[in-house]
Amino acid sequence: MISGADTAWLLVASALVMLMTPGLAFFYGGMVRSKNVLNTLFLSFIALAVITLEWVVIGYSMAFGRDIGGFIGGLNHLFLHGVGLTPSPNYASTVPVLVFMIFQMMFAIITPALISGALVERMKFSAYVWFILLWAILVYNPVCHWVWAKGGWLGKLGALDFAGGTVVHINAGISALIVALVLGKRKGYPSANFVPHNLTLTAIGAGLLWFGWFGFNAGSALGANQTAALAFVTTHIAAAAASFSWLMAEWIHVGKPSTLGAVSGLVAGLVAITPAAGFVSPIGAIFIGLGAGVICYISVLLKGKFGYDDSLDAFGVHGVGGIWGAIATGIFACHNATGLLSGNVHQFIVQVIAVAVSIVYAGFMTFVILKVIQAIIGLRVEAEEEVTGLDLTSHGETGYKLV
Amino acid sequence: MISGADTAWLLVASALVMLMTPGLAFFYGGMVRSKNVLNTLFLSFIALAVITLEWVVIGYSMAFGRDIGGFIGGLNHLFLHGVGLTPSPNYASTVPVLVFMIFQMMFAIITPALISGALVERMKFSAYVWFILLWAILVYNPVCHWVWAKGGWLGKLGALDFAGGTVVHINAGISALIVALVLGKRKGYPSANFVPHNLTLTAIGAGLLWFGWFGFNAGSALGANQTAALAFVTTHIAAAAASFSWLMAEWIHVGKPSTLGAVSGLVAGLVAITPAAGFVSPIGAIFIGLGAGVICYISVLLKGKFGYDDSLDAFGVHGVGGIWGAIATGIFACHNATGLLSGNVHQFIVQVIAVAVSIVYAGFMTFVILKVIQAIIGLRVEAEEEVTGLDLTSHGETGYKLV
Amino acid sequence: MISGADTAWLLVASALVMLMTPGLAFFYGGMVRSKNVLNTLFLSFIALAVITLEWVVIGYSMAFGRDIGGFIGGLNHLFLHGVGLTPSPNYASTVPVLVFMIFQMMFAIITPALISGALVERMKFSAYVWFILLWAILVYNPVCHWVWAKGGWLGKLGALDFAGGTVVHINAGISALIVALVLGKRKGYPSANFVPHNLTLTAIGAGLLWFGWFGFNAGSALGANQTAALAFVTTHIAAAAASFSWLMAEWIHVGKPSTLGAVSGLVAGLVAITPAAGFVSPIGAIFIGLGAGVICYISVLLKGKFGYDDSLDAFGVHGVGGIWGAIATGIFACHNATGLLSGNVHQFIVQVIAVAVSIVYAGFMTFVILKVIQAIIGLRVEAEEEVTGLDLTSHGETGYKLV
Amino acid sequence: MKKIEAVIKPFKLDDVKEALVSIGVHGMTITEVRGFGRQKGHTEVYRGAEYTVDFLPKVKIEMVVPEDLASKVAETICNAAKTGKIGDGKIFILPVEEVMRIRTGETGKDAL
Amino acid sequence: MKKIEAVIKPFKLDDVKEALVSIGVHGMTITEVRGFGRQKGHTEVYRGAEYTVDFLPKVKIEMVVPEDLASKVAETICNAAKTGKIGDGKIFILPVEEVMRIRTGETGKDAL
Amino acid sequence: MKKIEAVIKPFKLDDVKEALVSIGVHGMTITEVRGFGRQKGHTEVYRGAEYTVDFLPKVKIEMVVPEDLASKVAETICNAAKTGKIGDGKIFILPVEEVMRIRTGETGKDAL
Ligand SMILES: Nc1ncnc2c1ncn2[C@@H]1O[C@H](COP(=O)(O)OP(=O)(O)O)[C@@H](O)[C@H]1O
Ligand SMILES: Nc1ncnc2c1ncn2[C@@H]1O[C@H](COP(=O)(O)OP(=O)(O)O)[C@@H](O)[C@H]1O
Ligand SMILES: Nc1ncnc2c1ncn2[C@@H]1O[C@H](COP(=O)(O)OP(=O)(O)O)[C@@H](O)[C@H]1O
Repeated sequence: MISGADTAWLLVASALVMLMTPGLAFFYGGMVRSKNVLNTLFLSFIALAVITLEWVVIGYSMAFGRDIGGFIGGLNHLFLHGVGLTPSPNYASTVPVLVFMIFQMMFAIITPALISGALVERMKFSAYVWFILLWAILVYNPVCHWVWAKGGWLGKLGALDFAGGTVVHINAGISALIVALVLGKRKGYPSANFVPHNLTLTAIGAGLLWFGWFGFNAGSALGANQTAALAFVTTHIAAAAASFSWLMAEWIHVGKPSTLGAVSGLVAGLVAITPAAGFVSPIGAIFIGLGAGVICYISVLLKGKFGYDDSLDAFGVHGVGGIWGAIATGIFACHNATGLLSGNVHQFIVQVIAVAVSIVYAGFMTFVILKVIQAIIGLRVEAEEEVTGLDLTSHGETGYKLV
Repeated sequence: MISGADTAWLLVASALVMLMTPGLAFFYGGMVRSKNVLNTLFLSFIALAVITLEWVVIGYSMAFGRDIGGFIGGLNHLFLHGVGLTPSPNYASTVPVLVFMIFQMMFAIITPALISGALVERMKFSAYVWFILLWAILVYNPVCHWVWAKGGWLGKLGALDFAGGTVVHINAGISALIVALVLGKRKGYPSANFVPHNLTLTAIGAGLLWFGWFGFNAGSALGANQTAALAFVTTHIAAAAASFSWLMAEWIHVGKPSTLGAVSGLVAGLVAITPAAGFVSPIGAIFIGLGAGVICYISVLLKGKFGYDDSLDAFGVHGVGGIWGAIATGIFACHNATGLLSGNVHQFIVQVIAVAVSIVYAGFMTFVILKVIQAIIGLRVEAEEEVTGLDLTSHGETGYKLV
Repeated sequence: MISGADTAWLLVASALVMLMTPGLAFFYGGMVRSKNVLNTLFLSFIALAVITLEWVVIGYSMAFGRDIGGFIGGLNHLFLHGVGLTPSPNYASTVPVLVFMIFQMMFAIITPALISGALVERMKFSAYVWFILLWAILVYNPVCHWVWAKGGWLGKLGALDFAGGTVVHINAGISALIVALVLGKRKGYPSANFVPHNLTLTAIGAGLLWFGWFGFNAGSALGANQTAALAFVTTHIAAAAASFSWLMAEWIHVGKPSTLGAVSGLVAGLVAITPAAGFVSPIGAIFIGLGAGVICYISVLLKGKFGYDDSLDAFGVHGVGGIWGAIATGIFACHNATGLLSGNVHQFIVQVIAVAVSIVYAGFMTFVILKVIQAIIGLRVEAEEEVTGLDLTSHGETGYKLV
Repeated sequence: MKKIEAVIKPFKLDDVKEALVSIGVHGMTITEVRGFGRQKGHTEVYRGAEYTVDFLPKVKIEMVVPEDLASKVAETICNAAKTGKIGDGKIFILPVEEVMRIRTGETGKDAL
Repeated sequence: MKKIEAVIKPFKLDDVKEALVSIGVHGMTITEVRGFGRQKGHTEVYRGAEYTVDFLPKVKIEMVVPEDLASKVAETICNAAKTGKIGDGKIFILPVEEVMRIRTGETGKDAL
Repeated sequence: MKKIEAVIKPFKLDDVKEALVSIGVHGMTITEVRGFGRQKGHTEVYRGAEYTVDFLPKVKIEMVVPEDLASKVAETICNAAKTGKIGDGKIFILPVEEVMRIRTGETGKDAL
């Protein structure tokens, strides 16, 4: 039966998650050089356009259609066939299945957009569009099915992923690393000054991300219930804790806490709590958050050592934070599940397996997709375009004319 | 009886629609030259102040008071007399009538603000304030009554307008065209460089508009029910489809897709789906969206041909998009109504009538209001003020001091 | 029993109130000089990190733990001990107590952040962090207990404070004044040009504040009920009325209405309606709003006369607006309470007492806290750092690199 | 060779540029500057407090031209930039000793 | 006539302007510039990575004055802009051959 | 003493600065400018309408150097800023009559 309260909550949650993609656009957009700000925003906005259509046409069906051997959904929901105003027998039994469909769609949209952080300032726009489309079909939809669909093999194995640590963040983070490696560094990196051009824009993005993440995590309870309440609380606490610990790490390491550190930390915390949100206690959330801030800060530093150019740390924050979160879920779970601390070693191992599987799968598929696109239309813009900036050369516009 | 779920949903929806007016401010504000950015923001913010008071004093009563001959509401709700905490017998039977009142108020606020896109960078501030006040009283309130009030003649005729294609967008769009014509072009237009000064601000506005539009359309179901779910889904899909088709049109026409195109397209899609949101299927929404992107792109191009200065395309997007949406509702309706594709020719004709009526009425009344204001206090700022910029000359402030 | 609707509404409201703190960051951030924009944003963002943890560890318990003599909560909820998924016997009986906890947390966060408006552009970051932590513990938690906790002495006295006029705004506003006095003026103030560097950022903040305030006030009904509906409506109306009256005052006084005036006025209205929201009628809200706009405009002007440097008028708007609101509640109350206009003189007197008490208490404690911090680590940055700007000297970053 | 520096009102830039191109000037460099002079500044008001801005936005045009063109260029700018109202700006002529085109290393007139 | 160019610390601008006005300078043009010199730049840190900024914000003041005022102007700027700390800036004096007021076409001293 | 003014492509600034430092230039002042010349501007398109931008972003470097260093400095800039493509920019050499260091009041070569 349809519950008005659950419907209201899930509609709100869907709207909140939608807002995260523009939020991400601003978060990323502020961190690039001003000559690339619009292109960077565009990479998120185009995901809204393209993945929405992809999800309607085939994505929802691949992810949540009739299960085929645990690996993929059937084509019975192509073009949303049979996705209507009554609840689904399998998912979110108290809301019209269209609500479940649109809530899930928002996750499918933001995930490829997250990857864009690794490839900004140099990737060809057309190549990017093809990339996210193919990636959605070949990476997101299957992994989403494995973990969340009725019959998906990782879900059946018992992997816990409350709101997308594996499906969203590890998937996107690992793919981001591969993209950064395949694309190569930006011209001049790291010797030139690759510094954020507008941290107020980044802060706006961070504010909207935090706000939207309540929909992401607490919405994943699929109802206005106790689990939603718990997920909401743990989400908030982890964000705060990670912001705090990132700042402390920074304060100790470079002697000053920074605004970029504060917002980077809170995003790291939100990433890490995602798989755990409905499974852990508020105190567990503190530990997960504190860990996320420090771990992601270190992983971002290591980038310098290894020398790849994950431009905005999509891997450093989403990949590493997602892995920490997925494993931490196996440690701290205590609500509707148990983890290592409650003596459930098995859960911990399952979590590690799920992490490993998605790293291998997403990494490999991303590599293949990129190589195909590279062969057909190429991946990078011309060197001169990169110097001039992608806003002007790829889109014929400029971000600011302030005087 | 009051439903908590419906109340919660409509309060959220009202907040979302409120946010659209600031969102519009940013969307428009980024597109003008930096010397006029604050004035442009102000034109939306002042609508929040002025129309809120107008609606409390007289607007709600004119729109939703006791019907007088199908044309206007009586004065029985002046100063919200009798608008209290129990449900209305006529509207939104599951929430306090105050909730219905405030939800409707948000529509009354944003509609005149939409018009401001046509008149920025040259209209006298005081003239604008009088204009929106008179326009609200003489155009918005009556047309709102005709379409949505119990007893309104267009509603009785059977015109479908789910969330304001006619009442909001055609009304505002046509009026915008008239204002652009009466005011005349900006000094130097089109030879000088009238280009957006800060597209990141425009993108922030677009993000908030999309987000708020969920409240606008899905809130118009007046409850957290299946129709809300449908409207939510069609709204999102149409936005994405229109963003996509605008970009494709642009890519073909000028060779490059642009960020401004992406956000313009999504707004066009949101406009077009507005009258249709709760009446069409997700697949219908795709067609409406794809159509909106292309049609509005072409209409925006045509402006150049005709030579009027609808500065930010309030007519090109809201007028034309609204007309397309209203007619498309007559084509694609299939939920709680039927359209051309379901064999209902009559509905199609009614839609065309409603469009025509509101074009004629809004256009004529806007012209009259403008002429009266022009005669009494004048419409345009001095030429020198226009050159210096309205921020400084009308408001004594400047948008940015970044160095 | 847990109500899904109330839970949904309070989760949304909590998210909305969370968003207010970033909103405040942008509101304030746009008003400082560009060399201090990040530091100013940071002062709000760090409150999210630090006070969240403080509230989990001890704040919630101090505020809402077992009452000790009307003055403070016991330590029975340290580390959220016993704060779980069932409703509390004392508060918000229809939602999990965790929801009540997180909703209240958001208030605890934004309150110290409000104070930052008085101290920007010169306070040492570390001193500020210690300040808000100690202030939360020694000022916010007790006063919150007095007014809102079961057994709190001001609540028992009958003081009305619907959503935090006393607890939040007067508390913060008075403390802001003391901080401004103790810190002293910014170097060069008022002779140099202390003008807002980016009013579009301030407008973004204002838009988000208005939006979030619906959660703040209507959420304080603690359910999706009639009182929430009323509070929502009065909140919106007061904001509009105050924006309007501030602009009129300005138009008369300096000859031009300004965008900064519009957004300052709306915030003043939101502040003033906060204690009254669920107690007054929409018409009462108009009076409260109109009053707030004029009163706060005057109080902001007076700052110039007295010569203290309340940089962004945290006292002028939140202190004075809060006092006006608390007293106005004693005048206009008519829903679930009565005020002067309904013949209840006693209520009026109680309101005055509550105001006086919180002024004295918050003022004194703030002074003590500051003196202690001053003695140990100092309050102000070096003069040279102030000249260079705090972004660079305190955080090693800069807000904008636009060319 | 001479260097001509002109400070003009920003909205006159396009007119001046076109006038210069039409008399055969092939290159110039412009800078956003702020000017102080007989033209009064303006007042801004924030929350009732007045702030005086003495410096007004102007555009500076710099160009190096052959000796013989200098006075013609000055005249052309003067005509194109004139509004007749205070604050129209100034033109300065300075001596230049050498010119070089970076791309080719050419010097003297050829480098212009 | 001479052109005086001074590069100073931005926060000294108001003092310098006032000092100049008080000795009878009626006009000047200023530009936001960035300077490199003996004064060390600063370091910014983003996500733990350090970036060195060698160029510091400065303000350039340009003004053309009659021959006889030149050294007094230089002195005045020097006094008003001095903090005694490294990075205070420089003053350069250049020859000017002609001056013109756009509004009136006046030339020479009258144009200043 | 001579003043060298060079207009270069912005992304060449770091190279030029380093080259100058390596030949012993201790100070310079740079300005963001926009240049018009043989290099074509670009076109921007907003909602299908084309706008031509004639002025391209450039960086102007100004520095005063002792007489004898002038031509070496010009050469160094020329080498470091050259890409060989149109729009590389220009170098101008102007006479300077006096130099003063604000901090100390020193004049002449010592002030550089
Ligand atoms: N002596 C000067 N040296 C350099 N620039 C000057 C000088 N006098 C004026 N200017 C510049 O010319 C602009 C216009 O000068 P102003 O005295 O206001 O009007 P007018 O050009 O009509 O005499 C000023 O804003 C300033 O930028
Ligand atoms: N040779 C030069 N030519 C042009 N500008 C210079 C030169 N030397 C220094 N400057 C400018 O003067 C500023 C201050 O110079 P610096 O060497 O840092 O300190 P000081 O003026 O105390 O010697 C520099 O930032 C730069 O803008
Ligand atoms: N006569 C001139 N006076 C001043 N600046 C000039 C002049 N000619 C060119 N410039 C500057 O040099 C830049 C490059 O010149 P351009 O003619 O485009 O290419 P090139 O340097 O290869 O000849 C221009 O953008 C402009 O800033």
